[in-house]
Amino acid sequence: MEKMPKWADVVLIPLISLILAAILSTLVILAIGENPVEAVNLMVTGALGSTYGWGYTLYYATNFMFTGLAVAVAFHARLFNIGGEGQAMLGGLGVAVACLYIPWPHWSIALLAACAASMLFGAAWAAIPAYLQAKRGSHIVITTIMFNFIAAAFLNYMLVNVMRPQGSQDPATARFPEAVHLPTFQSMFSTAENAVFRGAPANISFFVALLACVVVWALIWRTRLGYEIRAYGHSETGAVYAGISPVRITIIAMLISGALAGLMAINNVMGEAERLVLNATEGAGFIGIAVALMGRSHPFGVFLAAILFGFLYQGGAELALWTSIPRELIVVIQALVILFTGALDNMVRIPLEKLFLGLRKGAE
Amino acid sequence: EPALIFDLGGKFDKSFNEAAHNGAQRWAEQTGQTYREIELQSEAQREQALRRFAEAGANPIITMGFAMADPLAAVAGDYPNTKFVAVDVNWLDAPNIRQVSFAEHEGSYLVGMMAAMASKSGTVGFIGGMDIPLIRHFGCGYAQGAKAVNPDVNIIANMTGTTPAAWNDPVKGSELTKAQISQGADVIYAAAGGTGVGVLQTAADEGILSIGVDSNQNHLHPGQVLTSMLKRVDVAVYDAMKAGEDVQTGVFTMGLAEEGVGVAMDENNAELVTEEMSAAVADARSDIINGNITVVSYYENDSCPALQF
Amino acid sequence: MTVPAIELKGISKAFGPVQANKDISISVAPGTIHGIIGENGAGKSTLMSILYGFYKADKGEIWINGTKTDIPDSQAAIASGIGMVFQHFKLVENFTVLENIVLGAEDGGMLAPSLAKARKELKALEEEYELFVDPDKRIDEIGVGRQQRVEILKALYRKAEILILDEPTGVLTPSEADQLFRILHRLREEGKTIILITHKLREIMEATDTVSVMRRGQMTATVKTAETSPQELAELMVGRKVLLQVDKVPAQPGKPILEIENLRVVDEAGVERVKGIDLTVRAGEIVGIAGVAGNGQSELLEVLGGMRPGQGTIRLNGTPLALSGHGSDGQARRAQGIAHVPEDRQREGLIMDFHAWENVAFGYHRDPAYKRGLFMDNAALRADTERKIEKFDVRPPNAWLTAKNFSGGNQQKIVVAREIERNPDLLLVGQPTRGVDIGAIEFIHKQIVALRDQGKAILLVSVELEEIFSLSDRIAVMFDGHIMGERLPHETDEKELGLLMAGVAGEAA
Amino acid sequence: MEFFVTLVQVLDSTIRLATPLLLACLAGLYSERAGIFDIGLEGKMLMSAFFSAAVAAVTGSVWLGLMAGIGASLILSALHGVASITFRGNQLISGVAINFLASGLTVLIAQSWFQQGGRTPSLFGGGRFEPISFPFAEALDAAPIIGPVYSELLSGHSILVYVAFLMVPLTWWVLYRTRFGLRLRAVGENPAAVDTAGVSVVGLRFAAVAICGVLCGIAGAYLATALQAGFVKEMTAGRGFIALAALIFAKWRPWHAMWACLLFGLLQAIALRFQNIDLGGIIIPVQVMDALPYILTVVILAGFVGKAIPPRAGGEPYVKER
Ligand SMILES: Nc1ncnc2c1ncn2[C@@H]1O[C@H](COP(=O)(O)OP(=O)(O)OP(=O)(O)O)[C@@H](O)[C@H]1O
Ligand SMILES: Nc1ncnc2c1ncn2[C@@H]1O[C@H](COP(=O)(O)OP(=O)(O)OP(=O)(O)O)[C@@H](O)[C@H]1O
Ligand SMILES: [Mg+2]
Ligand SMILES: [Mg+2]
Repeated sequence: MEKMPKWADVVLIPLISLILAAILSTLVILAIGENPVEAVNLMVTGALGSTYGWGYTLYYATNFMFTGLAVAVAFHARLFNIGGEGQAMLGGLGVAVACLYIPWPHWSIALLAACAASMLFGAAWAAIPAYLQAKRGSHIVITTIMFNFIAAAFLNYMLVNVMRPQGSQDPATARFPEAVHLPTFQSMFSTAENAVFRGAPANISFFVALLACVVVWALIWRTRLGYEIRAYGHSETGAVYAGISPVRITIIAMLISGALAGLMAINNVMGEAERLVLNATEGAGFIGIAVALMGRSHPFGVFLAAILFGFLYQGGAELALWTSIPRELIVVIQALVILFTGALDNMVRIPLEKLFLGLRKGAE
Repeated sequence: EPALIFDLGGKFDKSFNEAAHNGAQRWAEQTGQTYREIELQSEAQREQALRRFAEAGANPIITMGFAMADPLAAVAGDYPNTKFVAVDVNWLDAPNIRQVSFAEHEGSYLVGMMAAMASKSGTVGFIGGMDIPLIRHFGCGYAQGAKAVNPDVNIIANMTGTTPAAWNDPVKGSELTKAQISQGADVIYAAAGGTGVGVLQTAADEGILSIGVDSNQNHLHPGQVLTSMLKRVDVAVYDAMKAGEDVQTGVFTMGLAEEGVGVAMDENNAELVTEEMSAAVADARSDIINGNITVVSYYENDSCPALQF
Repeated sequence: MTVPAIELKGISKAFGPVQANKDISISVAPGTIHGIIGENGAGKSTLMSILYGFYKADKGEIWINGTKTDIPDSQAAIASGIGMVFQHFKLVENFTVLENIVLGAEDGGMLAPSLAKARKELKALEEEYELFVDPDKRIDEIGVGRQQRVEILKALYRKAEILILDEPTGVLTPSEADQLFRILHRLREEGKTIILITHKLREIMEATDTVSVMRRGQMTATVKTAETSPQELAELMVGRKVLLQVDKVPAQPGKPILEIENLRVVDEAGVERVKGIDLTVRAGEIVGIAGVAGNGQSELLEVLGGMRPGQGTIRLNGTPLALSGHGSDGQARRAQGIAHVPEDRQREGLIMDFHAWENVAFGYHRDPAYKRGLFMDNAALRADTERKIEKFDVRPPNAWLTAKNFSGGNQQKIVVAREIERNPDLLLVGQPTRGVDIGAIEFIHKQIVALRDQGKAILLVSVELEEIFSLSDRIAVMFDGHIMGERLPHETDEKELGLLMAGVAGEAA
Repeated sequence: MEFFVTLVQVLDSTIRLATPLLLACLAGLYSERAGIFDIGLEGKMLMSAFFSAAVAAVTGSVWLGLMAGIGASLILSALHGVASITFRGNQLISGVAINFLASGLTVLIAQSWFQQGGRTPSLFGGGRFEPISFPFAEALDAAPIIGPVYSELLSGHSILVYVAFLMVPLTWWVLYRTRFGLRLRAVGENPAAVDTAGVSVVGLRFAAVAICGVLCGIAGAYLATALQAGFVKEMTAGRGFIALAALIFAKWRPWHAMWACLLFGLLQAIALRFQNIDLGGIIIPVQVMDALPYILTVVILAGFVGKAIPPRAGGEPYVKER
């Protein structure tokens, strides 16, 4: 007998947690002497009130979908991949290499190549922590954190000493050639008389992210590998009994995770910046953790949570544009969302379970 | 109404962005008018902020930092009636952009001279923030200046780090300072944003001289900051705001001649600067302006004649 | 009449939707040994844990020596003179015996004086009750039998007047168990009150003064031991007449299926668990391995089942099997024709959060029958599950229920169904009826015997001697990684096996 | 001789850099020994760094600042405790949330309090911890070997440095010689054993988490009021994570923790001191030196500590009833 209906678990609990986070965020806004109603208003119209706003919201959401999926896949194998940030940085390097050094005839082929390169680089960056966890038992949380730092130094070296065009003062690669520029929503959806998504960075990568959601869903819930990943995640001894190699699953799950994190680079590097700059990931790897937690590691949940965080980012940007609220407010709101949907989950769950149990007893 | 876009470091970085903030504040106070501003938090916002301000009718729109060049190039054409001012950019080709760049190496050259003259040990230090070409550019000018005064001078140059955290790690700045002091440095030039706060603090604590950057930082530790390499971003911003929609576009280099860079002399460092120093600096300044001295820019071929990074 | 040492009135306790104890009342006279029996999951441990303050009752009162006592935590229970030896020991593995004993009963903030005092008292207690353990050994260095002594010493050190023992003999050899009962009798003579939980009817009959029977969270009867019989107790436990013996025809062993030669197993910690054993299992026979838990039986099964590497030779149908590296994992074993009902269904045999139908594929998920293109053929899998559920009478017959929502017996039926229906050449069975009620035991035993009768080889590991006797056609006894001897069930008895289990070698096997 | 002077200076720098790591590492040690994993060390340090600097700046008293820092860190500890002990939430997630919270709140509060862009005003005078000079430090300075070691390496640090290093034997003593220590270690290994022995698991774990908060508080205050003269945003710069790595490296033992932190401090000191090392033609770029502590952490985790076995009940909430 389940303690409570599935819909309550999947919908009600995250919703209540979100409301609690929202209430606290309101208090924070009040405490710094701003008007929460106005702030929310600005955020909503700014992020969702126009195709332009949506263009930004979806752009951020695309990043978070990739990193969220990355964390989620690892979660299914009970691995906590904090290294999404570093893996995404390396993914960016992969995209840059693919786009700069090969003259692609058309963006579509370039996109495929960039996808492959970014996934390869991201996966490679996850491979060492994965191997160490699987073979030597080195705690993956620590090694992936270390690899984030190492990735930053490595990228810095590459940009400052290797890939920076001669004479440029910017620690960034050259612009990618025109041929590999990805179609943006603006170019995809605008008509002659009606320009939509004008100037917004959302691009075709969004659909790659959607595809990734579907693929990850199929992988996790429909394939034998996904079955093994989930089985291992639920019980290591069980996996050993079933002949599922913990070493193999640990490494494969982390490679997939790293590849997904790396894939984010097609959005921010290839789709938006069209060159590789330092710190291109801007913490999206960490947001991925929150997104995966909120989405309960389910691709659809990740999709929704990514949109939520995209909204927070774009709404937050609008706040910064038109008010004097510091940008760190958004960090606080994120923290509250993670806290309530993740760590304090039981605070909502336990009373709810009691409630449902009571209701059922009453009905009997 | 003008608008001001700060770079990722934030408007209170105690140097570059803060100078812009000061210039804008000065304009606002003097004219009683207001301006819009935003502190960027992500790369994608660069273009976003430009467009949003342009569409809201802000004019001119002033941007800070070389990283705005790319987005400016993409956006400026869409808003031909809006004037843009790009600080630290000089290579764009657009009719409605005023590009202002500074000859930081020239200013650094002068403070380098002062450092070498003030140094008793014959060793001077340079502490940069994140290891990027711009900071090497500062260090390179500094080294040339020091060498000009004392060809045997020993120059120790360190960078704080390789990630953006390097701009905000005063603890590391402090340790680097101590390390340089123990290697003999008795004058240290900090071009490291928030990290520089730690450098100046430790230099003061340890009783050696430091040199500030961008804004006039002499007042932070009166009597212990030898001087500051001024980069008059505040002036650039102030002037642009003052000119308003009629701001002149084109490429402007603000070097010593234009008073765009210079050394800070005020009551806080009056006792530290000898007459000999002032004279030498003044001579060098005019020599640079009239071309008798050429300070090599690090950008020219990504290397420095006086310093190995 | 004397005041009862313990009186429980109307105790109820629910774990979420599970009602573990329902309105239970019981009274225990001082200076007696009171037995509690009941099927697995009947709620015995829960009830005693409530008395010990480990769980809090939803309803009900506890009276100790005639006073109503509130026991919100174990601290209070200890203060009331109650000590408990849990079914699963509560010891800190990497602490010494001495540290475990003083933990929570220290005097003062400094450790040294407490330890010194405990060392002295321990010596006295050891001598008084013949409970010898080395106080400076770490728990993970001593055997389970010793660990239990530590638990008893812990209670005595805390001056327990009421001692609860939850299934204490599961981990003991018969002679160790006899010694335990001698100690319990001594304690009773000193006026201490003892509650003994067990499901072994023999122990109840030998050791207790009164006995209470629990079924499905309720107390069904309390009787004087002298006035009842095992048969009656069994009926009270299950609620119907039960057969205590399995019906089976004599085995007709055929050719050797499994041949083990000089098998050695070293565990992760570098300890040799199996020390060179030889064993043969033939077609159409059940070989039972008896032994006290922790003597290498588990490791033996795990090597055969592909869960850990070993050294030596294993042949299946004459073909040598890899013992490490490629071809030695669980998948390979299944392909080689070995099925495996593992000892711990919750940690190994099932994924508790998977649906029943997902669990039916567990270990066989790479079977081409469950594959369609790139994906798993979930429809085929579910159809297969429905079939197995029906054939093995899994209740409730719902393939969508997650494993954790089935009762223990039905969980075990899912595992057994999955493994037996594979029609393997060799079936490995570990503790097939641990935590399973008598009804399900009967059913599972029948299935195992039926497989034997189809001419398959079966290797059974069980710590329940009764089960070994009723199923096996041949019995091997393991002690300390060795096979001490092989016996035929009708030519031996519990006593002889008990000696072998304790490491006392009989005449050559 | 010059080598010796350099060595003393590098070691001196090592001590300063190791101090915040050591405090945070010991903080983590208490928490994790009690079975509560804590990746929120970083956030707690940051919170304390801010509040200690803010209060020191406002009151001019560094001691009040220290108290405030410890208080702020304790509040985050309490949050971690409520999430992971009371509500048995995921300890890693709680830690992640706390890091985000601290990173956002410090700047937010600093900005609305001081309007200096997420910075506190600079501290001076009584608002800072001053270095303590040992007796005769000046006089002995000239003596060979002993002189520099005594007067530069040992003397002349702020009181918090000495506190940090004294915490090592103290922690050892508490852990292995007191009743509290026995129980603390037990609750991280097998909380059920502690529970059935009549000791409150929740109480013990909260106590451990609180000690962790106090030590993180001191660590943060050290950064902002002893090493530095004020708070700037993100000034902990990942030290909480390095401390965590040191803790694993030390296999959760106090003396080893000290050596691990000193090693990391040394690595950082070397990286600061020697950038762009020229090894006979091959120049090791500064980025490598910069990343060296992290690379070495991984190497150490991979090769030398072998399997670092954490406290057995670590990371798992104590759940009696499913
Ligand atoms: N939107 C969601 N957010 C979070 N978790 C979800 C969501 N939808 C499903 N889940 C969880 O994911 C698991 C599998 O869900 P999914 O719908 O993929 O499979 P199913 O319902 O078991 O089978 P099928 O897909 O064949 O209907 C379930 O345990 C469910 O709790
Ligand atoms: N901590 C717990 N949380 C949830 N359910 C529990 C818990 N402990 C026991 N139960 C459930 O309560 C019921 C009674 O369990 P209990 O352990 O008291 O049985 P028992 O009679 O001791 O059985 P056994 O012979 O297996 O020891 C079972 O259904 C069990 O699954
Ligand atoms: Mg479904
Ligand atoms: Mg029990």
